[in-house]
Amino acid sequence: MNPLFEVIRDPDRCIKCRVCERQCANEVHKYDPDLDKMISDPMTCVDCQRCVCLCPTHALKIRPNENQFRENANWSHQTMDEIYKQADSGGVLLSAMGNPKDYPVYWDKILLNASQVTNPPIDPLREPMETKTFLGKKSQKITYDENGKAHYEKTPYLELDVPIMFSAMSFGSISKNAHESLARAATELGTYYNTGEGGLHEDFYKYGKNTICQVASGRFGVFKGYLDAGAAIEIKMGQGAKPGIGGHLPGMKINDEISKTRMIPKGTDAISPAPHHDIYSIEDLRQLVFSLKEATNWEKPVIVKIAAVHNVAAIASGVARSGADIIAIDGFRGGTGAAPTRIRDNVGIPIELALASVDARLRDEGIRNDVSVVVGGSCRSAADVVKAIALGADAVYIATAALLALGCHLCRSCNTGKCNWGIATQRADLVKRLNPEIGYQRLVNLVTAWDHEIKEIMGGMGINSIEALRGNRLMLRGVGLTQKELDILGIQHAGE
Amino acid sequence: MLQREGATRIPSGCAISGFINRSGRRTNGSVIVNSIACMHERSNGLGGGYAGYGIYPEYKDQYALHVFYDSSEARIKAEAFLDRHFDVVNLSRIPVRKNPRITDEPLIWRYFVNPLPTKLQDSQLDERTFVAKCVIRINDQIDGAYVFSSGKNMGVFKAVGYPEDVGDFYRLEEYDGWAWTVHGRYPTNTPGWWGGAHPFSLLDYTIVHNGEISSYDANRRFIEMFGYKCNLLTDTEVITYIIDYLHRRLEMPLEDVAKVIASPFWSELESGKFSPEDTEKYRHFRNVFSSLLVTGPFSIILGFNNGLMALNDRLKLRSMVAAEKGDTVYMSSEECSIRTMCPDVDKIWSPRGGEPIIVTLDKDAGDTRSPRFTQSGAGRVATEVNHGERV
Amino acid sequence: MKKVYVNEDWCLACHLCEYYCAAANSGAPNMIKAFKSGKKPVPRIQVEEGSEVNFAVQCRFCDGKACVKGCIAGALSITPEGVVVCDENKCVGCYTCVLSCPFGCIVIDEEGHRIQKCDLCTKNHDGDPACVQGCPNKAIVFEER
Amino acid sequence: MNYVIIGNSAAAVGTIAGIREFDSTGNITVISDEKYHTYSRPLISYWLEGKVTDKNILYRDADFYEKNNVTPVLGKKVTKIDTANKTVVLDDGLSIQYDKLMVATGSKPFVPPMNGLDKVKYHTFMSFDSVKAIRAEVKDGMKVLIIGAGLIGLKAAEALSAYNAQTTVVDMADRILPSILDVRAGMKMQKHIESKGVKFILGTSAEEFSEHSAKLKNGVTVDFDMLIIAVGVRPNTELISDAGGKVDRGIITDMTQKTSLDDIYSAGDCTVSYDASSDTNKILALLPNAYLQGEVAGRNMAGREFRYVNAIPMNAIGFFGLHIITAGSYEGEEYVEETENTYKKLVFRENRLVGYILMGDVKRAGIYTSMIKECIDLGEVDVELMKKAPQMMMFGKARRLDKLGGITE
Repeated sequence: MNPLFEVIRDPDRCIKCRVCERQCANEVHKYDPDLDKMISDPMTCVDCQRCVCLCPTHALKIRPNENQFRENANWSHQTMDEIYKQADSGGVLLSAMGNPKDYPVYWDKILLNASQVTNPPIDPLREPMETKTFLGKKSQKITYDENGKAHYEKTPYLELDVPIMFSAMSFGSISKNAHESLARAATELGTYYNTGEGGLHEDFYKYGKNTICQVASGRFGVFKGYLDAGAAIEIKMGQGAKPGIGGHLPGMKINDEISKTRMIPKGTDAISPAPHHDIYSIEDLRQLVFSLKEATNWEKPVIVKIAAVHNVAAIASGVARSGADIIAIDGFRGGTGAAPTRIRDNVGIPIELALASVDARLRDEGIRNDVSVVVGGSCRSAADVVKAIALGADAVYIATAALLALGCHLCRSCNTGKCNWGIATQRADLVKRLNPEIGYQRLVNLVTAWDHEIKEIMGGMGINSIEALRGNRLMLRGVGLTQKELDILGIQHAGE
Repeated sequence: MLQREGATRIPSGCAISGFINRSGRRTNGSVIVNSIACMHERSNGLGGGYAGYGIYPEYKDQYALHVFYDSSEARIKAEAFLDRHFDVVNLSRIPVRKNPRITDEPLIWRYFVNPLPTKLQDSQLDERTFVAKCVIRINDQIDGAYVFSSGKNMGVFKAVGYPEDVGDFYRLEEYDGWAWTVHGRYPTNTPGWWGGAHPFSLLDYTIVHNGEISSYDANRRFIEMFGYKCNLLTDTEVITYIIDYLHRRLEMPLEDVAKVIASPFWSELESGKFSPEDTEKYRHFRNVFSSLLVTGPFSIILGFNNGLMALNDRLKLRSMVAAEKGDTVYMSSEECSIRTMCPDVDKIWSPRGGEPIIVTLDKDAGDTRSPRFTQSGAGRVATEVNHGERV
Repeated sequence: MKKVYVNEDWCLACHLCEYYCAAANSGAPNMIKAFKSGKKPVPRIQVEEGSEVNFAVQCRFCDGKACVKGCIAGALSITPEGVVVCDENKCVGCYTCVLSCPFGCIVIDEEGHRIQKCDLCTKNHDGDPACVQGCPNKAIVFEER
Repeated sequence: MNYVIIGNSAAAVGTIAGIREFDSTGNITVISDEKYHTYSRPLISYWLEGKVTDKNILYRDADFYEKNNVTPVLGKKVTKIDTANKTVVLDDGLSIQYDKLMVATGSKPFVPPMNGLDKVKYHTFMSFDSVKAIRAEVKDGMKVLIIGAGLIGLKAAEALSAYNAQTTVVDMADRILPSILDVRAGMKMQKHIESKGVKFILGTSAEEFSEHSAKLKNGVTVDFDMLIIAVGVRPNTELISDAGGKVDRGIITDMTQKTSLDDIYSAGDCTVSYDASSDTNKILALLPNAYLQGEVAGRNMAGREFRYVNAIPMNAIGFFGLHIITAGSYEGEEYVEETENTYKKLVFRENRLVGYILMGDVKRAGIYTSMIKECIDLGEVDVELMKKAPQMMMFGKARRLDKLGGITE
């Protein structure tokens, strides 16, 4: 096997401070006292950039290994490498984070509108710009009594100050400090973070007001107190990175705290089955939705999260009729702590198309008001958020972007448990590298920045409230898309 | 090739004007024609129209349908449809006067009709919904026929041309109404289709509108879930349907309708300026009716069976002036047009964005409609008179 | 008085504070020059590594000020802002302050035959001390407590 | 309020600082028989060596008196304290009235009677004037005989090495620096100093001096061009004893530094201190001690109530580049570590650290000093870590955070 990367050290800049050595959990760098210099072994380097970022003299860079197998358009270097790996191990290949393959990114083929002459852009510095968003069933029932007093039905809802939430990442797949960062950021931002399927650490019950408690097929850490703790409950039916596949947290990551939080013995593997074994049909889902509502006194909205698969519109329609208040759809580019590589890279559909068809379908059926639609996997910027909302989403879920804000450099080796940024690891010395004080502030900064950008874009469109953007597909135009793609997206081509 | 209304979305600027006499005293149509004539520069000759209320006292119990036909074939098809669904009490061509600046006129017919009781019963709809559905069906399905007015004791008159010419063409001096509204249009491009002129109406709702709403598609895609078809792709159309949905179908009072369409800002809701009960209600509206919030510049005058409502977008991105003289209330894009109708108003002000002015007929006015639609607190200017800072 | 504090929960023992400190007080314009031109600069902050926690220590600007009071050369003094500073020209390297400092925060500059101590970077740049700016994990903060 | 301070060294400066903390207006008069602005006595050897300039030997900035509103009366000797009239009488007959008086008279070189000493010229090594006199006579490569292998004698030897002096040090004791080092450390230091060319003749004393030579009791004769007597010091206690104050080996004070006489305080090398590490009273002729005593006295003179506690013997000194830091008492259980260049001895008693010697590697020694002063029980520290090196890590988390001002969560 060849190293994937080369470690390039500029000896004129290196002062041998050894911070690279101290900070690399993969033990790439080493100080050699005999040579009085830093040496490196690139074999274990994952290009996480921790050393590069911390090097005080910018003496380091990590590059792809220039060593190449003989060029072959069909048998790429990576394909061959994977063959060797499997021939070595006989195992399923595992990967982390989202689908890295070169499938079309529809966000990048959609352009936004702005006002000119006939209607004025609105200056967000001068006028109120509103991004508050409600998620949940929107009952239109209203009556007035003889005194003119309105009587209306109130259904459980989530109230977001920004149309962005942090999507599910379990305690176990990410560290306690990462969770704390998310929880505190959600609280400060007036939005929500999601526990993922790993339960809720006892220290974080205090952030319950801004917590979505997930119930997944493994039911880890689920009990009455957990359901009561959050603002909403999410039933995870699927995940964009690995539709149709369960989860597996290796026993070595199940330390005392995770064991307690997940309510499983220390050191045992935490296996989430592919299906919920009590949900083999839409009726079963309905039962679970109502059971959870009953368990929480009908006070909390229930989210059903599904992966974007081929017939997502029909599935969403079924979910909408199952009593769920919110549907979360996760696109095939969504992240994961670990997934079988073949699944991650080949299963599911783009979130843009899934969203467009779900929104259209729910409107056609006249039930769009019965559910809110949240999309994730992957929204990378404020522009993606604006496009998602204009296509019809009520809000978006972000996770990979949030991890990047926390320091992740997408080295995609979460599954090793040696995250040098203290995010996807449970090793105490690594976990402490993510100071939630910094982490939460960076998340707040990120979402605040996006919120500013969303407002700026809205203002340009002459819109000063996010609800006027929702489903406003006239604000979108496609470029370089086929008529079929335009039809599915429900938008016109640029120039039309 | 230029596309006509409905095939593409055309932004436009406009002038609007209107007035109402609360006592039900009827005023000749020439007054409203003069009021728009002085705002000639706000139109470009590609559309003008009027709505008059109380103009058909002799047929006040029938639905008055005004229809454009592109051809006799269209008329035959439409009349066949009308015959199947309505008892046609009276039909005639609408009398017009030749005007050199009004050209390419379609066939313009007027019918006073009652729904056929059997059909109505079969439909399991209330009468108004039945009529509305029939109107939408004709417009949607009979090529070359377009019903542009369908209320009781009211009528819409519109054409391609400058509004003062349109008034002359329709001989409005021959009609008397207790309320009038008018619209002069400045579309950025259109071949000029008569049906695309304003007011837009459904039943007795009429809307004259100045602005270009940026929430259009969000509003359209939402309201279409409730059986409406936005054929014209115009703001006016979608606003009309929103008002129809909220006011007629959900039976919300116009004050609350205004709070949905031009909802208070969150900062206002948090400021404590509303009572806790209202704050809660408006929060609820912003949640469940969020897709009916209209943003972008607009000023509208809504006419309905017993009153007028003027409303600006909440940022007041379009001009709108109101005035009062005795029991008559005036609303217009510009003060000059009000002064044309009434040089010595008692007071004149610029209403704040998002704060509706709702004026209804006094209870004892001679020509009130069915009691169900009478506004509570009728007869008063519903909104505190205030002098907004933006004119 | 604003002082430098270290939160041992977040100290990673990366030792960057020492390098930023040493460079900032070396008089060199950048870190590379500071460490690559002859005399090795001395950090005035020292990281202590433990099995579970780590932390950096530097002058606490304590109430006792035993270093100043015991200085035989009058080289240590207190600025009006309360910062204990060392006049390097006066220091003779007797190390009485090393003997006196209860926190072990007086650093011996072997080559210079004198001591160095944290002066909160008041002499070398504006803003927060270099160790605070250089800490990648906000384990070192500069604040009033 | 009139404050009068007799003396112009560390104790006097400490007294001024102590007074000015609480009284910014009272008159302070400093009287000294030396004519210099306050200077650092320990720096005289550095001055002689050429490492310290005339300017840098000053203990405080030139504007110190002005800034602190002090009236210096220099080059005048106090001959008498008139307690009845609360005045001090100067050698020129003038008297100065005091409300509070500080006696910080320090000590003087002790020159024991020795045969023939009256016939030869010799130097002491105690004041700026004394090293100025040496400086005036010193010549490159001259032979120097130093009587006394204590701190002062060895500092003198080090300073004179700058002039390539051929120095011989003679001491009655059989080892050097007996007051601060144990035998082993003394030997190491002796070896080090010898390696720099200084010759030691120990365990004997001068029998008779004649011009340019001294005959020792062991029969050896040592030639010299310059003779320096540095066998010890004696506190200047006469002013107090003459006024009827209590004097033992030094001036006796209470914990507030007040003497047995009303309104008269004393501080510095002329006083007897309580050594907390050995639970005995002794003269602690150390600059930090003088300053701190002066500071406490000054605060009390200004009407406050402070006590001087936790004084212990301690020394930081180096000879020819080899540094030693010592503190406390050496009676107790010992832990010793030694390498070629370093020596470490920790002394424990009653489950506490009571003394230590560090030689060669003296980094962070103050942490040990604080353990002695604060009487920290060994149960509270990680003893293994402590033995390894002085470090804050050895304290328990709570004490550590308390000391470092961290957040306790």
